[in-house]
Formats: sequence, C-alpha cells, structure tokens
Amino acid sequence: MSGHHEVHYVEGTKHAIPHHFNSGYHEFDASKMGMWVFLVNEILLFSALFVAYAMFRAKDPVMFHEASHQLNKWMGGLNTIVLLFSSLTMALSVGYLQRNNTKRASQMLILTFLCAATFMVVKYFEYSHKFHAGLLTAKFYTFEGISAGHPGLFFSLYFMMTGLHGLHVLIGMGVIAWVWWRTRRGDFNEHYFTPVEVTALYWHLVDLVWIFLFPLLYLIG
Amino acid sequence: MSVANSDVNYINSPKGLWSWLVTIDHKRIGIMYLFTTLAFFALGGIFALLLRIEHLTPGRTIMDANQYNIAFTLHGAIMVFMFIVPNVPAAFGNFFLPIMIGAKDVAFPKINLLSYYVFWLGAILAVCAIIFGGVDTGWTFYTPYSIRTNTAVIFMASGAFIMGMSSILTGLNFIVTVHKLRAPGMTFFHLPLFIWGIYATAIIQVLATPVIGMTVALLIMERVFGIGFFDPALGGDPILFQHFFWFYSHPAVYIMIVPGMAIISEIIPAFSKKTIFGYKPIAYSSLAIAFASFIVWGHHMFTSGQSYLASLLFSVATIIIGVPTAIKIVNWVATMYKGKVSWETPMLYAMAFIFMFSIGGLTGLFHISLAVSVHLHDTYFVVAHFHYVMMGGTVMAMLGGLHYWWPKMFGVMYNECLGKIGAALMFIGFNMTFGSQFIMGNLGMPRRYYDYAERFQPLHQVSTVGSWFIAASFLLTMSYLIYSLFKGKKAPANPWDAKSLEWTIASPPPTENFLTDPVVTEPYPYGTPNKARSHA
Amino acid sequence: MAHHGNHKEEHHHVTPLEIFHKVFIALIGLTVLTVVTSLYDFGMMNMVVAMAIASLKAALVIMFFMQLKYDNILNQLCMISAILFVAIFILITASDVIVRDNGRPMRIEKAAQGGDDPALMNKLRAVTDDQVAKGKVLYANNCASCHGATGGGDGPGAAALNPKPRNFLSGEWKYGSSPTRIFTTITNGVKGTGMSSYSGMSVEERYALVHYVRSISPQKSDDSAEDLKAAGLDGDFSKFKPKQMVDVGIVMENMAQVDQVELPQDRQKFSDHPGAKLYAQHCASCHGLSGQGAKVTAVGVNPPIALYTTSWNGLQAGWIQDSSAFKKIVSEGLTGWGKPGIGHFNSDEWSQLYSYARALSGR
Amino acid sequence: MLEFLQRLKFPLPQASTFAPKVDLLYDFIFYSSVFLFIPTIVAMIYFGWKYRTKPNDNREVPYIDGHHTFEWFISAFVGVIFFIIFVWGLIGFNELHNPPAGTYEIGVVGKQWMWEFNYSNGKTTRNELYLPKGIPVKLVMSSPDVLHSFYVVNFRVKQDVVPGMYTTLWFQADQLGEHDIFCAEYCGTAHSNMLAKAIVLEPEQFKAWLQGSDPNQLTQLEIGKKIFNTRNCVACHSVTGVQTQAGPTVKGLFNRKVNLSDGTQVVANEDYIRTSIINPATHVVKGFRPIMPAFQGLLSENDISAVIAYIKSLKE
Repeated sequence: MSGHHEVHYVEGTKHAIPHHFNSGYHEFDASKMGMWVFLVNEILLFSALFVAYAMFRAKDPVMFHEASHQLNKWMGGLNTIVLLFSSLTMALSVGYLQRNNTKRASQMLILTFLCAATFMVVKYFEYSHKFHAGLLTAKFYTFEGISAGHPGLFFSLYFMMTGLHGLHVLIGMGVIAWVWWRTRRGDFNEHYFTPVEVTALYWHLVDLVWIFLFPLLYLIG
Repeated sequence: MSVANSDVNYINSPKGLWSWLVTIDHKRIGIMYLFTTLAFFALGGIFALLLRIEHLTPGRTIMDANQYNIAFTLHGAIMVFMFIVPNVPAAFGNFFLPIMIGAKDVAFPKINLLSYYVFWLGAILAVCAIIFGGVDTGWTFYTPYSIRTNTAVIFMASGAFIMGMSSILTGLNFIVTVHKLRAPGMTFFHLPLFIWGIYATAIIQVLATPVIGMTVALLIMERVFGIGFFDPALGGDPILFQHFFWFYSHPAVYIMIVPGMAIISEIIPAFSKKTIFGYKPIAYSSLAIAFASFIVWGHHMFTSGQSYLASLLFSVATIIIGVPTAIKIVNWVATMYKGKVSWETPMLYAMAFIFMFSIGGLTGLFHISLAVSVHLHDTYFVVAHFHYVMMGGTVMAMLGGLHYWWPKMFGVMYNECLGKIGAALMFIGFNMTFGSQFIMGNLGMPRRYYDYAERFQPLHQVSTVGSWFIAASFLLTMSYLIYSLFKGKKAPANPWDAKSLEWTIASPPPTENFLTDPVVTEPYPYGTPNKARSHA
Repeated sequence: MAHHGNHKEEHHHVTPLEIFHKVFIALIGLTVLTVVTSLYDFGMMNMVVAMAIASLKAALVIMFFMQLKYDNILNQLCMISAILFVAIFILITASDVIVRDNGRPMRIEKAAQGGDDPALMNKLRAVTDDQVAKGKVLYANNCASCHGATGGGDGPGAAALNPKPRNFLSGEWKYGSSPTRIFTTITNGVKGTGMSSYSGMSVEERYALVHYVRSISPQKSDDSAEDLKAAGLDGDFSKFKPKQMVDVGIVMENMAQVDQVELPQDRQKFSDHPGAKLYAQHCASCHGLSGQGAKVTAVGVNPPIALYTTSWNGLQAGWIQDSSAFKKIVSEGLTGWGKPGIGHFNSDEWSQLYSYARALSGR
Repeated sequence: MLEFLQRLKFPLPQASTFAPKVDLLYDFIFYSSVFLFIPTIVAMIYFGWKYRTKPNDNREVPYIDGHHTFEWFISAFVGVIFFIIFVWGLIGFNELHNPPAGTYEIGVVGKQWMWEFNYSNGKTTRNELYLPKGIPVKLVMSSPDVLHSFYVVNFRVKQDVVPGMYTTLWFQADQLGEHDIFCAEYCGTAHSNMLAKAIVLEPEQFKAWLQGSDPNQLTQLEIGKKIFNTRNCVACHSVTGVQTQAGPTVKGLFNRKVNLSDGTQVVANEDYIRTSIINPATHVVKGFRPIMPAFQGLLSENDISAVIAYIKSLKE
C-alpha cells in the first residue's frame, strides 16, 4: 500500500483517480454502473405515468382515440426524428472520443444540443396551440370538440408525460453543454471520457422514453 | 495487522465545522445522518407523546380534533420519511458498509454528500409544512381527501419527494459500492450479513422510491393544475392513488425493517461468539424479501374496493413473504445454541428485537388472512402490528446497533449498567404501549380516532403510561451516550471480540479506513479455527 | 490496496461507427413504419402493432446506442430488472383497475335495467323495419326536442344543455353504438347531463328507439361479445330473475293491502243507478267504488309501482260538462296518465256511465 | 388461562352470521401464532441462559454453520400453516364477496361526517341503520366527498366507501339491539365522530318501522328540491327567476296566471304543474317550444307531490 497522499492521473489527462479506485477503468466501470442504476430509477419514475396511461386508456379507449386526434402527429413525428438523430450524434461523439478525435466529438455534441433545442421549440409550438385551444389539464379543460368521457384526463396525461420528458430534455441540454465545454477544453481522451459516456446513456434514455410516448400519445391515442 | 496511531482519526482530522459540512468521508456523512435522524426521531416522538396524552381521556384532553389530525400525520410522516427510512441505511450503512467490505469509501463520495443535503432540503420543506399550519392527511396522503384539505399538503409532499431522491442516491451508491469496491477475497458469500441486508435495501430504494416520487408529484400536480388522475369528479380513480402509493410504501416497509434484521444478524453472532447459523438462507432471504415486497402491496387495500382478483393475488403473494422472515428468526435463535452468550446491552436489544419482531410478524398473519383482515383493517390492531415491526423491530435493532458500534464510531464506551436499565425500560414501556393496542384493535377501536368510546379508556391509559416509559428510556439512553462522548472510557479496537473488518481497525477509525490491506476471512470465524479460511 | 477483485478486461468496447449509422437508418425506417401503420385501423391490434414497433426501436437504442449488447452482465441486469418491475407494476395494478372497472358499469347497468327480460332483449336486438318505423314516432315525441328532428343534436332544447346532446348524424358515439350499448344508455340515462333515464318505457319501445337512432347514424358497430356480457345477454337466460328492489315478503304484503274502501253513505243512493254496474266493472278497480280515488298497485310492472287516481268529488274537469269529451277520454285513454282506453260501449251504456260519473263527482 | 385469553380476544358480540366464522379463523391464527411464538422465545431464552458466558469460560464453541434439512423443514412447516390460513381466509372472503340471492338492498351514503341510509320505499335515515334480523342485507355504498369506510365491529365487516364508484357489502344481522357503526377510513376533522348505530329489529317490527313515519326522513320540500336538481329540471327551469331559452323559470310560478301557446290562460295550480311534469305537451307556455320530456312513469306520485311542494316554496 502506497501512501495515501499520492495522486494518480488517467493517462494523458488532468483527471485524478479518486483514492478509493484502483485505476481509471475501475472508476469508469463503477460510474457507468451507477448511471445504469440511475436509469433504472428513471424508468421506474416514468413507469408511474405509463401505468396511469394504461389504466385510463383501458377504461375509456374511445375518449383516448378522439382526444389523440387533437395532437399533431406530424409535429410529433418530426420531434421523433430529431430526437433519434440526436441520439445518433450523441453515440457518435462517444465513438469519436474513443478514437481520440476530440474535434469531431465536440461537433457531434453541438449537433446533439441543437437537436434538443429544436425539439423544445417544436414542443413550444405544440404547447401554445394546446393552451389557446383550451386543451388543458382536467380541471382547466375548456375545449368543446371532444364529446366522449373526460378528455381532460388525456391532456393531463399528455402534459405530465411530455412535461416530465421535456424537463429531462432541458436537464440533458444543460449537461450536454457542460460536457461539450469540457471536451473543447481537452479534458477527455480515449482513456478518460466517463462524463460523456454517462451523459450519452442518460440522453439515450430520454430518446427511449420518447420512442414510447410518440405512438402512445400521437398515433394510437 | 497493526492498529496504528489512533490519535489521528476521522473525527479530529481535519478539524473544524466547515470540514464536516463539506466532507466526502462516508464516516462523517454517516455520523451526520445519525444525529440528524435521531433528532427527527425525537421530534416524531414528541408528537407521539402528545397523541398518547390526548388519549388519556375520551374527548378533548389537550388538543382539538384538527390539532390531533395534524399531530398524527406529522408523527407518521416524520417517523417514516425523516427517521426510519434514512436512519439505518444512511447512518450505519454509510459508516460501516465501506469498512465492512474493505473499501476506502463509497463509490461516489460526492453524491453521498449531495444525498445528505438533498435530505436536508426535503426535511426543511417538511418543517415548512409544520410551520404553515401542518398537514392533516395522514402520512398516506390518501386522495381525494389530500386534494381537498386546505392544509400544507404541497410542502409535505414536496418534502417527501425530495427526501425520496436522497434515499435513491444513497441506495444507488451502495449498490455500486458493493459490486465494485469489495476488497480482494471479499466474495459475495464472505460479505457480512449486514451488507446483504443493506444491499437488498438499496435495491428496493432504487426500484420503489421513484414511484413514490412520481406519486406525490402527481398529488402536487393534482392540487396545482387539477390533472384529475385521482379525483373522481374529474374522471380519476382514487384507488389508483393507493396502488401508486403502496407500490412504494409496502417495499418501503422492508426498507425500514431489512436493515434492522441486518444489524441483528451482526449482533447475535458477535455476542454468542459463534458463527451464524444458516448464512446463505439469511442472505438469500434478504433478497427474497426485497423481491417479494414488490408484489404484495395490495394487502393494504383489502377493504378499499379493489377487485376480488387483486385481493386474491396480493393475499397469496403475502403468504410467500412470510416464509423468509420466519427463516431469519429461527436462524438467529439457532445461532445462540451452544454459544457463549453474553448479556450485554446490544444483545439485550437483539433479544428484545426477536421477541417483539416475532409478535409483529405473527400478527401480520391476521392481516394476510382475507376474512380476518377485513375485520381488523384500519383498527388499532394494525397500529400495534406495525409498531411492533417498525419500533419493536427496527428501532430495537437501531438501538442495539448504536450500542454495538458506539465504541467503534466514537472510540468510547458507554455505561453498561445504564444501558441495561434503558433496554429494560424500553422493553416494558413498549409492550405496555402497543400490547394494549392489540386488544383495543380486537375490540374494534378504529385508528386515527381523536375521540373514543368510554369502554376503551383503561386500555388507552395503559398505552399512554407505557409511552412515558419509552420516553424515559430514550432520554436515559441519549443522556449516557452523550455523556460517554465526553467522559466515557476509551474503547479498545475490538471490545466485543467481533470478527468483521470494522473491528480490525482502530476505534475510532482513521480517515482512510485501512492503513494496511484488510485481511478477508469468512464473515463469522468463531469456533474451529481450521475451518476459518483466510484469504489474505 | 493493490487490486480490487475481478476486473480482468480493462478496456473500453469500441463500436464501429457505421453500426451507429445503420441503426439510425433502421430507427428512421421504423418511425416511418409506425406512422404509416397508424393510418390504418387494426382495431384491438393498433396497440400491439405500435408497441411492437416501439419496443423494437427501443431495443435497437439500448443494444447499440447504449451498447448494452457489449456491456457486462450487471448493467444488463439493471435494464432487465427495470423492465421486470415495470411489468409487475402495470400487470398487478391492471389486475385491480381494469378488472374492477369492467365489473363496475356492468353492475350498475344490471341494477338499472334489472327487470328487463334478457330473452326479450336478445330477440329485439335484431333490427326490423317495423321497429325502425315505430322508433321514428317515439323519437319524434320523446327525443327530438333535444336531439333534433333529424337527429343533428340541434333540437330546441339543445341550446340550454351542457354537455350538448348527441348528434346522431356525426357518427361519433360516447357510450358505444352497438344496439345493446344504446339500449343501456337509454335505460340508464347519462349522469350529469340532460339525458334522463327512460327506463319507464317498455323494452320494445326502447329497442325501437335504438334501431331508429342507428338507422340515421352513418357509423355504428354491432354488439360485441363484451357488450352482451355487460348487459347480461351472454349465455343462458334461464337464470333470469326480475329485479327485486324490495324484499319479496314486503312487496306481497303491500299488495295485499289494496285499499278496500267502503262506499260512503251519501253515495249509497247511486248504487241502483243503471251506470253503477258498468262503472264497477270497468272503472272502480282504479278509481274506487265511489270515485274517491285510490292507490293502485300496478302488478306486472318491474319494479312494482303505485299509481294514484284522484278523487272525483268536486272535480273541475272538462268532461263533466261535455259528454263527448268524456267519451273521448274513456275510449282513447289519457296518454301519459296511465289511463287505458276502454271502448266498445253502446250509446246507452255511454250515457249511463257518463251520468253515473257525473253523479259521483257531485253533479 | 385460555378462557382469559378468549375473553381478552373477543368479548365482542357475534351479531352477524359472518362473525362466528371470522372469530373461529381468528382463533386458529391466534393459536397457530402462539404455537410458533412460544417455542421460539423459550428457545431463545433457554439458549441465552444455558450457554451464557461465565468468567474464565474456556468452552470451545462448535462450528455449526447451518443445516439444510432444518431450513427446508422450517420453511415447509410455516409455509403449510400460512397456506392454511390463506385458504381459510379466502373462503371467508368469498362469502363476504358473494351475497346470496334475494338480499334486501339499502343505499348508504357516507359523507363528511355522517351516514345516510336510503331504504327501498324512499325512506331515509341518518346515522341510524335499521335492519331486519335474519334477513341478508346488501349495502350499496357511495360517497360524494372523500373516502370513508363502513365498519360494524359486531358484524366483523368493513368496506371502504369510495367517491365515484359503488362498493357493496352484505351481511345478515343475527342479534337484536344496537351495534356501533364506525367510519374506519380517515376522512378529516370529525372522523372520530362519524358514528352511527345499526339497529336490528325483528322482521315484523322492521316492516312496521319501514312503513311508519319517521322523524329523520327528509321533508317533502327537501325531497322535492333533491328531485328537481337530480332530475335536471333545473337545467332548463331556473329557480332564481332567470329565464333560459329552454324553459320558463319556476320561481313564483305557483298560482300565477300562465299564458299558453294556444292562446289560453291558466292558473298554475297543483294540477297544472303535475300535468306539466307528467305530460308536458299538454300545456306549452307561450314563447317556448314543446321540448320537455315526459316524466310519466319516471317519477312516483310522492315525488311529484314533493316537486310541487318545492315549486310552491319558490315564491317571488
């Protein structure tokens, strides 16, 4: 056992390996598992809303069907493609870092960030349309075009699900901006890119949730 | 191995309040959690005492109905969210989990500190709820009452949400630590049983807690935006809330009790000087309980109006979870067989635990049996049952663990004689307080009742007097423990001749835990040394 | 501490970049596919198709973008446990919410239509021209005021109603468009709207309305097995029992207590009146032997209901001064009053009855 | 001792057919628990005492790290006991869930903080539930506000009352006299005062009571108001004097002269109102269209009288 004041760095970076880890890879491995455990927790967090969706849909499928017509499936589709593309660029940025191509990696991160911003802008237009039409949560719902059941419930679900997802997108944008800044600063190389890797895992989960939200809300209602 | 210079340890190096507040040392965070949660235990206890005093006479004794409703809600919410859920995992788990697996720290020390402050943020919100007039929904927040009442539900719910996040971060940290930071030779079956318990708890924390987070978040949304999920007037379903709530809160019962069992699994072999009987059954039963806890939540809802099919499924699943619990108890008792049992304070608490937790567990049988459960649901029988499990179980284990590890944590010995008096007082007071409640429940005294029929008065009075014994015991215990911090005898590294890794290092431990590489053996190498394989 | 356990493979997995591109193209393809399939209606399969495609997309993201395919078993276990516990959450919650909710409306429907004979209902479910014609008349009298003469939901009553009455011409249905579902709606009414329960109509009348309304709607479905089950029309009808609102014993007792009022003294003088016999035969069962009015328990109606006839003593009614009005009321009955039409009297009998009725009313 | 325990457990009357069955199962679980508990605790104390450590104790402790057969035996043993308890409980629960044919139905409304009971003939009582002895009774329960729970200790039955849905509960009371009804689901301030009495009468007495007058019943006016609102009369006919497009207000209607669309003028007396309810097309008020549905057969005579009384009360 060497003295505990000695500090080890990951090869080629200024990243000090915390004293309770043996090696850079050991830290990477643990961090990645930590992220996966966190993703489990995220999935369970969203699951409560999916359960609510399943139960209310089973109770009144006709209402869900009618209400889903009020959503613009082309905007939803556009957002789906935007998010899928951002997932690709995020995966590529990790790939480029592994190949020590910091420049391409940071370009990919910018692209990812822009896609996220596009997603939010489209979301803004969708939301403002809903607000104007009175397609609001159950208590404030005033739209008159749907006659079945309690369509307010559908829009409550819509706002809760897309709202929570949108919150994750916003948080993701912040984190992506941060890792982009660090990438540009030259913090990462092929040996150390843990923050980008875990950010990527998080970002793919955001994409994953949307992959389910899109058909459930926009397509089949 | 050498027990080096114990003048420099985690407590005094580095010095200063600020160094504590920004520490990322798991031991210091554990100690901060310990004192924080004990303070909340005292706060929740004050509400409990007020409730008991109110019940000295039927009708008004010291408070009115609304104050009573607020008091029992705060008692429940504080005890659950601010004491019993974080207490053992976050205090003892933080302090001992890394040491017992031979690691220098938890996997993510900064996240560990973050979880402590997130906990405080939630606690502050909950305290805000008290300041802004309290909450009167019961800790269960059942809708639609919680949507309609005009008390500070939003504060308490956000507090619960944020404290849940803290709990998740702790659990996440522990899972990764157990998997990635075990010392060489520390295989899964060389883990002390305490680690198995904390590990099982951590799994439940990560899987279940996000759902309560979403549930209380939806409750807040319901109050702010009227989303209507749980409001029948808007097409929602109030029983759906109960499903969401108990999907977390039943596993949460095991977040509360499994760490308690974990502590007992350490104390019994240490004070019987004998290896644990049935290591694998105890270890596996922790995981079995963790898994099965997710499929039994509906036994809280047998009379709620849920479907017959659901009641049937939940009842049969609950049967399953009873078996691993029974296994644990039998194995603890069997461990004492032919040992060298010393009746010191931790062991007294452990035996009190077995006694009261057995009662708590067996009275659970009344609740899994559908027909009887219908009668006893929401009566004092249930109240007594879960206090026997939570307080007779977890709190006894916590007190046992506190005494067991006190010398290790602070390097001082407490007064053994006062310890025994405290344990005896606690045992008597506890059984008076809650034993009488079983009888009241049988007689049909519903829970959460401010007023009650005259015929229940003698039993209520017994219960109230019992609660004063508990308070006396708690005050006594806290007094001699705190006294020992200043005037206590200096503790040796291993006062109990226990075998797990934390006893191989100095008391209190040095900041970096291990000055030399830990030598891993099987967890409880008492008895025949030739069988105690060394993995140095 | 030199080494922690078992990290044999200490290098990062590097995925070839073209795999990412291929996966992305596949994902876009699947997105297009799911949008395209959403344009077609597969009924119950909509959900299955959409979820299958979404799961496939999710699997691609997890396996390749998140590289779980190349990851260690622990991280794979994380994902598996997440899926497992979400499944537990959904399935067990469904075992209550969905089961309970299928049960709930069924219970209410059965309670409301209780007395309706399922065998009769089953017979009338099939549409006939006769029924549609009959329904048209009933519709004009009972429904057009709100639902509009042509069924456009634009009757004069509609203006004041919120929610608006159903527009039958739109093809949108809230409570289902199958015969049994509409029947149920008519029978129970819709809580919280202007649609009252019309359970007072006979089963025939209600089904006539059903078939008329369906005949004018551009879109409707047939009874599904579910609908029939909900209405209790599945299986054998031999178990059918008329709904018992009241304990049978109590009902029987009530019915035994039909008012047996003695003829008052001052009316005794009429007992030799030539119309008395006719009156006793045809009218007294409801109006009382001396026209004093009575509580009449209508047998054969489910639930048993009591009708009351008014006393004729001092009655100010049009017919008292007008024999032709009397004749019209008696022969045609009073719509909406439960008064049956009684005809086939000869002119002598008419005048005797009229004179006796006038006498009873004190004229 | 056993007798003492028995008294300790259930000094409660067994006032329904269900109660003795629950108590029997309770006893079984109780004695099974005692049977599992005593050996465990006795063993714990015995081992603790017998093998207590003494000064200079040089005993060698044996190394016993478990016993497979023992673990399996314990698992199977408690498993079997638990399973019996489950099956037995399920049998009882089945009974509770499946009311026999021909039950007498009573509507129950639990609201903050009282119980309201509606009987088949329209009679309503508050906080007093009258029951015929020996006749199975089914309660159909609902709540307009929050969760409540209907609990009769002496009958050993309990069922939550849930807003937005109907829950049912059946039992057969077997013991004359009064039994406490509690609300067992927390419902706010006066939760502990949401009490009622179940009063079990002989069937004859019950019938007599059911047909007799009852001071707790809603007044005719109250019934009328209730019908006027629940039947949606108020949707078209305001009670405030405001005219809607759909129908004339009923405020101050009684004894007013009304112009009809056929040009005639009538006085709005009881008969006029009654006719207008049963067969609205008979008299259509000038300026309105004949859009009101007929309520013939939908309202009982008592209901109509009540509505008339209510309209009478709405003076200008």
